[in-house]
Amino acid sequence: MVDAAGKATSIPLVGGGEEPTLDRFSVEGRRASGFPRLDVPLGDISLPESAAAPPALPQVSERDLVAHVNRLAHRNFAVDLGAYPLGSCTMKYNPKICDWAAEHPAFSNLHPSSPPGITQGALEVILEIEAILCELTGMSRATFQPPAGAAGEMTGLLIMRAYHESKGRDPGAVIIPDSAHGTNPASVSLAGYQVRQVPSDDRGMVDLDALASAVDEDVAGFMLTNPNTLGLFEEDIVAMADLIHEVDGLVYYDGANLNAILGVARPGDMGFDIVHSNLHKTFATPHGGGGPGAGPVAVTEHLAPFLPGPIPERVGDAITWLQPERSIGRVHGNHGNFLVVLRALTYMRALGGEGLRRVAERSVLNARYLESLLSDDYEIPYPAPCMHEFVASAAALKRATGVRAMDVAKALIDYGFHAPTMYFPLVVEEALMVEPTETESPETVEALADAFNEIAQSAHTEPQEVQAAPHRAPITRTDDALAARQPVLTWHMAAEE
Amino acid sequence: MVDAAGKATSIPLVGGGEEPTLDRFSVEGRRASGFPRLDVPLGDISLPESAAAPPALPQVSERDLVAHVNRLAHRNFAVDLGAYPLGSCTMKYNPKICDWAAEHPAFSNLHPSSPPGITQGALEVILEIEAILCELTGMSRATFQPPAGAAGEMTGLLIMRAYHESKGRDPGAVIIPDSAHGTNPASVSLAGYQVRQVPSDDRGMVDLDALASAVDEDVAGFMLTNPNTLGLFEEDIVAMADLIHEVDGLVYYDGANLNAILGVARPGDMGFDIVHSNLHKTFATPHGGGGPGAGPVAVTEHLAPFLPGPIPERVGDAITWLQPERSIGRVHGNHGNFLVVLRALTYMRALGGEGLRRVAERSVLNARYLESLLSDDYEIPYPAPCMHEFVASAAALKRATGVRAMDVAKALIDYGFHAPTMYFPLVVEEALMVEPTETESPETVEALADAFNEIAQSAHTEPQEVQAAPHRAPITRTDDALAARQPVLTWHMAAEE
Amino acid sequence: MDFTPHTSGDTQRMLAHLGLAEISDLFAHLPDEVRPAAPLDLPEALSEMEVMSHIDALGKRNRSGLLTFAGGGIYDHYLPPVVRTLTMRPEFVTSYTPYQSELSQGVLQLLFEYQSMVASLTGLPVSNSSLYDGPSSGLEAVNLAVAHKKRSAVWISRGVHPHTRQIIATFAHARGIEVVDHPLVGGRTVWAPEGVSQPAAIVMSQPNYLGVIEDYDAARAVATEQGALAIAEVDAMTLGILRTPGDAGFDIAFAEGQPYGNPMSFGGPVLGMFAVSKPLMRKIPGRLVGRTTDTEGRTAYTLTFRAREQDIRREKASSNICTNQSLNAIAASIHLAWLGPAGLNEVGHQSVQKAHYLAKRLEQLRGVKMATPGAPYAREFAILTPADPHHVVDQMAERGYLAGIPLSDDYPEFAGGLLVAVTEKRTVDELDGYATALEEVLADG
Amino acid sequence: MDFTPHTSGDTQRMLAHLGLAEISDLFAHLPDEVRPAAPLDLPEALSEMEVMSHIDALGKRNRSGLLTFAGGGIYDHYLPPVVRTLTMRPEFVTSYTPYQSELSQGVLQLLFEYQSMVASLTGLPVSNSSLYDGPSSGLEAVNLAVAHKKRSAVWISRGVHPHTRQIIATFAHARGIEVVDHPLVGGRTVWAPEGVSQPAAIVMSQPNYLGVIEDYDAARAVATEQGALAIAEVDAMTLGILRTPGDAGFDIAFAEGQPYGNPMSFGGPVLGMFAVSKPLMRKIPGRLVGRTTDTEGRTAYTLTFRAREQDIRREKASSNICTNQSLNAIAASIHLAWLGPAGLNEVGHQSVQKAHYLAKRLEQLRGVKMATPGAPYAREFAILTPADPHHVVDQMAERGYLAGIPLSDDYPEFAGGLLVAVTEKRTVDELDGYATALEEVLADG
Ligand SMILES: Cc1ncc(COP(=O)(O)O)c(C=O)c1O
Ligand SMILES: Cc1ncc(COP(=O)(O)O)c(C=O)c1O
Repeated sequence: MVDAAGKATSIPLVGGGEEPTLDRFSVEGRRASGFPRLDVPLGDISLPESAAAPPALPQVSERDLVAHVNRLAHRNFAVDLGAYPLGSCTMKYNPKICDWAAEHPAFSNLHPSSPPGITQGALEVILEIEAILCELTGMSRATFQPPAGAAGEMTGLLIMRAYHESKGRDPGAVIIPDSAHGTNPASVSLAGYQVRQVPSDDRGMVDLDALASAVDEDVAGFMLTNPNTLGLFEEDIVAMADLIHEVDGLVYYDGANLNAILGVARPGDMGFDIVHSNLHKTFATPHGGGGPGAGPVAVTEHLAPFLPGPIPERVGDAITWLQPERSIGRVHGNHGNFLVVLRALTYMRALGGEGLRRVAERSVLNARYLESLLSDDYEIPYPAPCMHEFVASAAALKRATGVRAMDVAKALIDYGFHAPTMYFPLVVEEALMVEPTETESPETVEALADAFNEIAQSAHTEPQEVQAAPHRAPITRTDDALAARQPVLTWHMAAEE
Repeated sequence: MVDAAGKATSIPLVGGGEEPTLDRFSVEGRRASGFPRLDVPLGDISLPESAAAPPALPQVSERDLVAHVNRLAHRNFAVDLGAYPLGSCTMKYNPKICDWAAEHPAFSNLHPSSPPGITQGALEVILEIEAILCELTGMSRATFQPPAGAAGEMTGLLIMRAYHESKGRDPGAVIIPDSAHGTNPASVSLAGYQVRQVPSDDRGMVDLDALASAVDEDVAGFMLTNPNTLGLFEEDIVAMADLIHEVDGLVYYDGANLNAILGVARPGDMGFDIVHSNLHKTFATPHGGGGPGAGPVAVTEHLAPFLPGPIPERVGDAITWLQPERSIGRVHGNHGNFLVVLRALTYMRALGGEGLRRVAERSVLNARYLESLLSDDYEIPYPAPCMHEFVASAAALKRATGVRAMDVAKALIDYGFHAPTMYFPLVVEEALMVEPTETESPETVEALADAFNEIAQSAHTEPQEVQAAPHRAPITRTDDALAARQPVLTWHMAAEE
Repeated sequence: MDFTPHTSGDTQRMLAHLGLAEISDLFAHLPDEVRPAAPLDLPEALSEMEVMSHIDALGKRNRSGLLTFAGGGIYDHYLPPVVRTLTMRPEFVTSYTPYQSELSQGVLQLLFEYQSMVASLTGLPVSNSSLYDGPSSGLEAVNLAVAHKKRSAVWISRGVHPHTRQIIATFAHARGIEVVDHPLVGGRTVWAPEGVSQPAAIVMSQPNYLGVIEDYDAARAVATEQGALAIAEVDAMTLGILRTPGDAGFDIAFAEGQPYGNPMSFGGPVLGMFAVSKPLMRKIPGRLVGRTTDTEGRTAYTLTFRAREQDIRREKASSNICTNQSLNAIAASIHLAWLGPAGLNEVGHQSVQKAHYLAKRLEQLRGVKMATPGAPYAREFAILTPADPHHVVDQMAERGYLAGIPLSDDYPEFAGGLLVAVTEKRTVDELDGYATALEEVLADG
Repeated sequence: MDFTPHTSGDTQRMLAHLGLAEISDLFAHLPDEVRPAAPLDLPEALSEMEVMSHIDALGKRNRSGLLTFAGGGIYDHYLPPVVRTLTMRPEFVTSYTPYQSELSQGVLQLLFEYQSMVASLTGLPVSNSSLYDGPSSGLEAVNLAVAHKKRSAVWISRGVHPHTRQIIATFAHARGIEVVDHPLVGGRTVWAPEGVSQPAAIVMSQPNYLGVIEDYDAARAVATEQGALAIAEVDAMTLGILRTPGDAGFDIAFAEGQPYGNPMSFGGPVLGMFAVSKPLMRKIPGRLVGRTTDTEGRTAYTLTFRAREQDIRREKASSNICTNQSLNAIAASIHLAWLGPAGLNEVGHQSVQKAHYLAKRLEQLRGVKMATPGAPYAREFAILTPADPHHVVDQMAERGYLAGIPLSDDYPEFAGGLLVAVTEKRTVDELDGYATALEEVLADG
């Protein structure tokens, strides 16, 4: 039954063996939990639909559970262990003071259905961050219900639809650039719109002419991230927004890259009408191995009546929940990922206006510096200066050595760094998308550049080595085809094998 | 300056390189800390003895500090990662509920000089654990000032001295068995006593005849741990205590091994007069990489007046600090390691009387079981049934294969376990002192036995491999002679090299 | 505070290397129009001490520490410190979605274990590794059904959480989904299929929002009759004592997972649990972890069925989810492991016993009636009082109780309705205290 | 709760293997006399929820949250959450003393870094890796001096912490040490060498217990004249602004290390900092980490100078210390790294400024005088009021202030003496509030 009893062989610390799944530690009758004795008289209650037996959960001691989870922690990389230049993800260092805030019992133990009279502090948190976020983005009101960026996109698109319907229109298409993140087209079509894609030009920016010809009366809006996914600032943004506005379309800002322009430029000033922010990127919420995040959506004055509700409003001395006049309705079961929002507020208040601007400055400085240090093996496909991240191409390297972007990324692991994003955006061949973030020191940026360059060297001298990387991680590359072909998604399925 | 910038190469997770010391991350002008602006008018204060310059501490960002410390954590074994059968140390699993208690702000933010009127809860904690500890040990009052076992020993010996002096006597020697832990003789001589050592007999217990002949009028007392350091219960304990009491000596219980007899047998019933407990062993305080611990000393009724002070006493409805009548004085700067005491109380209350007895039962069961599973390569030098730990000898193995106790211990590391204690007690050749503790499952105990036995096998087939163990730890064996000969105790000394 | 490491020397050195004079030169290529005309009106930086004071002060403006009898998906169950301690390990907290499996075995394996436990709990073979929350999972379930069945109608019981129904309503229009509500009679759903379009799915809740235990088989029979998928919204913490939706033959189950491992958090971050039957395996939304091997044949975990996802399928993806609630799922699986079958069972059992004790006490109060008399319930129930439930909640808060959730907003037919949830945490004294306080509040009018 | 994993099946199986019938057979060989005659009178087991309620209830019996102006070695400085988070990593918390260097590089390196920073702070080249606390470190310093100089007398300033002096007194008798007190005049030590035995060491405190800054050079001169070691007890948090004892030529420095990284903790666990000059290197008590190499030439850390220790030297060891305060030292080094030179300097600077501001305010109150008028002080000072300081402390506590430490118990010459400490955490409003409250208390008599 138990095949790694007590041993730490599973952790790289000693050995690097495998860690069994928790069911392997299970012994009938063992348990970690304990509860007070029932202190009400035992009632004779027979429920319909009762279970025949308790669920087949593992039965483990607290001791084994703790060791298991800690050993698994030793098998995971994280920002708190080293640099994580994963493009588009803004894997910056998350100050621990924000953890403190998110664990504050005055907030974490609050039930979401508590009446506003007893949650004024929580409502104030939302108003306070709303004001900061609106000032930073140049918008006028915001909703904090969307729990992630993609949810923010859906929300924004529904606002767009409601806006047009309020005018008696029903345009059917939304334009996105070909460099857009996958959530953009997915959201557009799930919101019931046609995706109309415009190409990038040779600057790596939206082709203004192509955009102009894509715009017609059926266009509900345009969705863009700026800096775009190539890390370049869309210099024609004002003209583009004008084009859209001319057909009464709305311009949507995908805030995944807001980090680059904090305090420097504002989507509102560029002509955007709807802006989502990824608090889990720009505002230092750690990503939690995949979430939780928060994707608040801010809008201009004239779109505020369409926001999801309820939203907090100050009425006299008190704050209460109100439904915006023409609200699209609810998009989250409660008030969004509130503790994530609280974290972000803590971060914003710690940094202040000056500090937030420094985030942009130094994230761009680090990216620009890193880009400048890379050897010629990594082509930079577009000449414009990068913002907080850049995309390099390993196409030439591949042609010369057979070593692909994927191999470079995996080889970086052996140098102690997380891999960059690969093969995105789709417009660049053998793309390596690198975002050092502002919290890395110049020394780290230099070490990263050295690693990239040494890998390129190795690609020329010992390509097979690089193609087999990583060599020093807990495991080597996984057989993803096997995983999809013979799915083993639970330990039950594993047992059936 | 910085030689591992941002990289996680230093951690076994990826690579297994070295982690630079923190000074290597230092850059002039970098900092993690921030403070509010001074909010009193800036006074013109010139202090004598002012420093010419701020101290030469490292200047690092919070980001680098966090990654550095986390990477170092990945280079350390711990109970929370795997079994830690380190004899004499009782490395049991420490329930996380006790961490919760120790971090409770109502206690952790309390200043020790707060008047008793505002610290009644803290004083109650001490009275409550005192009652439990006295009941478990069969004593009548206790002091919680001693911050560790060794400090408890000193305290007990000073009580012994004060007791004799109160009777106008000044005997000069304390008897200890040859199997005693090093702190025992050290404490005895630092307390101004002569050490009189008595040998163990062929049962591995104190030789009763030898003890009888060692006892004379000059004997102030006798110091013993029971079960002794061989893990054997001293069966003649009552007779031994009588011998000492006949010369008005006092019998001191070194509580390092109390785990084995919780609720089963009591030092007080065995004839002991003074008992220290290691809360960091028996009562589930994690050892913190070397401390903090707590070594409360409990005594019989007639010794209570000599306890260090102040101690909490209930006076009417309130608890206050009082100095025992003939107190030996203060042995700690404040009230001892109070939060450790609070942890131990939490543990005791969670387990209750039944649970505490189960600790003894299962710690003995695990040790006895493990002992029974070891192959013949490990001789058990004494036949008596072991208690919570046992000492095996690798002497025969060494003779047969050249593989020593040390090698066996280091080889265990490659199996994912912590090494046992070696070469202690001194009375056993090539001693391996193994204490599985009660929190390990039978499966873990079996896996441990398998590991021991496989190592013995390997000793016969490939002794050099075993002698070079560990092979799978972050480092191999260290050159301890070099460390002592060319001391490098700080990074300043390293820089001078 | 400043969390960037750059000294002024660093900045100078880097700028010089780039041939730039000032930091603002980095942005020289930005058109003038996009720069803010006036300096932004943002607060000054604060030191940690000041931030903490500020957050503390905001916290004090919440009345925290009320004894919670509110539920509706978010419950005040006992959350052991060990769950938080383990979940908050920086390796989990500060890592991204585990795209690089070589560096993510910890998170991947924990999510695989989460999927396994959710499968056990729901009786369905396939679970994803979390969605945003319970209610929005309902939307994903409906989407899945609509796409799978290629029908646009869904039948939804009014016993389904009002927020779930609201979210579905928000999106239904844009997606062309027709929602048909089915009424509650005596607290239980009456499936009234006459004259409405054939549904892609029927959706019920077990127990339903009023706390009432519904009839799984009846709902399943309706679904079968209509050729529709059967979808159940389930209550996480009664999964230890009630029959599983899988056992009842349901195709999809979803739940608000908060009670496993997550504090109430003012409602977020929590997590959506989502499980499906084998035939729907490749249509499940969200991330999925699968077991495989590495090139050296070792067991390894990886994200799988990636082809369903937005980054690959783009506008053809059936869900746009990207960032999910991994850390909350990790917390859930650690808590579930701590509980074990016996613990989960005990939580359910004690909650039920205490709920029934309280309900009986309340029924004896003057003017208080059960909203659905005689209907079977587990650990949550609705009462009717003569007072406005919002008023009752406010007055009870003054006495230290978060009394429940007013029903009247969502169910106008229960004007004096209050939904009361009881967890194992509530002691008999607290239950008695609640009854006494309610009696006072009602007496005061 | 039960933290042993054994099921009854496990126990049966293991007992059967051992040829035993019942668990009590494990203890069959124990003599009857040692078994408790009656069942022990111990509390019943509690579940976690019940334990938490109990500890919470005890906690409520403390009046916590007072604004702390008490010091005397333990100070209420700002402790950033990052320090706690890092220190509490289970790899540090749940490991033993790092005897096995192969598995302990994390703890060993952190302690090496601690030693390095303590060396920087004290200006002395060699630090151990912690002792129990400040006061007991004083005893170790005296022991070291007595052994090193083979003289039995030590001269101790009355400005040394009273608890340090009390601990030395407790042990002095048993160890045959003769303690000679030296008086304070106007708050500063007067070394009055006439007619007393030549000391092994002179011991002073900087600043001393009354907060007064002493004259290092004068003390050092006396030590030199007497051929004695010079020992300084120093205040941790003013090390960033005051001259180091090493710079002043002292041989040994010790300090209460709590202000670095450790909450006040009701006085424990805290840590003793201890540093010595090069010639005393091999005589330092406590654990010492050294750098070396492993068999493959990699940098590695190990416990060194083990031959001094009790487990090897046994009755000849000069100290019996075994378990020390490693985790507290780790916290200290992480906090010191967070502070950096600028932060440590700022804490000292702000504390001094605020202390002087408060002292000036208090001096203006009717009846309040400085205890040592004109003497230079850093961030702690003594005032005299007409009232019993214990009464003042109690009354101030009613008003939300922990006003300080009454001096009268330890210094009868200051009957109305109150020792007041100010840290950077206190805001100007709190300082003004303190003054106002004290005025009220004194007016009420
Ligand atoms: C450019 C861009 N847009 C949108 C998203 C989606 O955000 P989320 O993952 O929070 O749903 C991402 C995140 O990966 C992104 O990089
Ligand atoms: C038998 C014995 N006695 C005494 C001690 C000393 O206890 P401490 O390390 O707490 O000072 C120990 C600890 O190693 C021990 O094992």
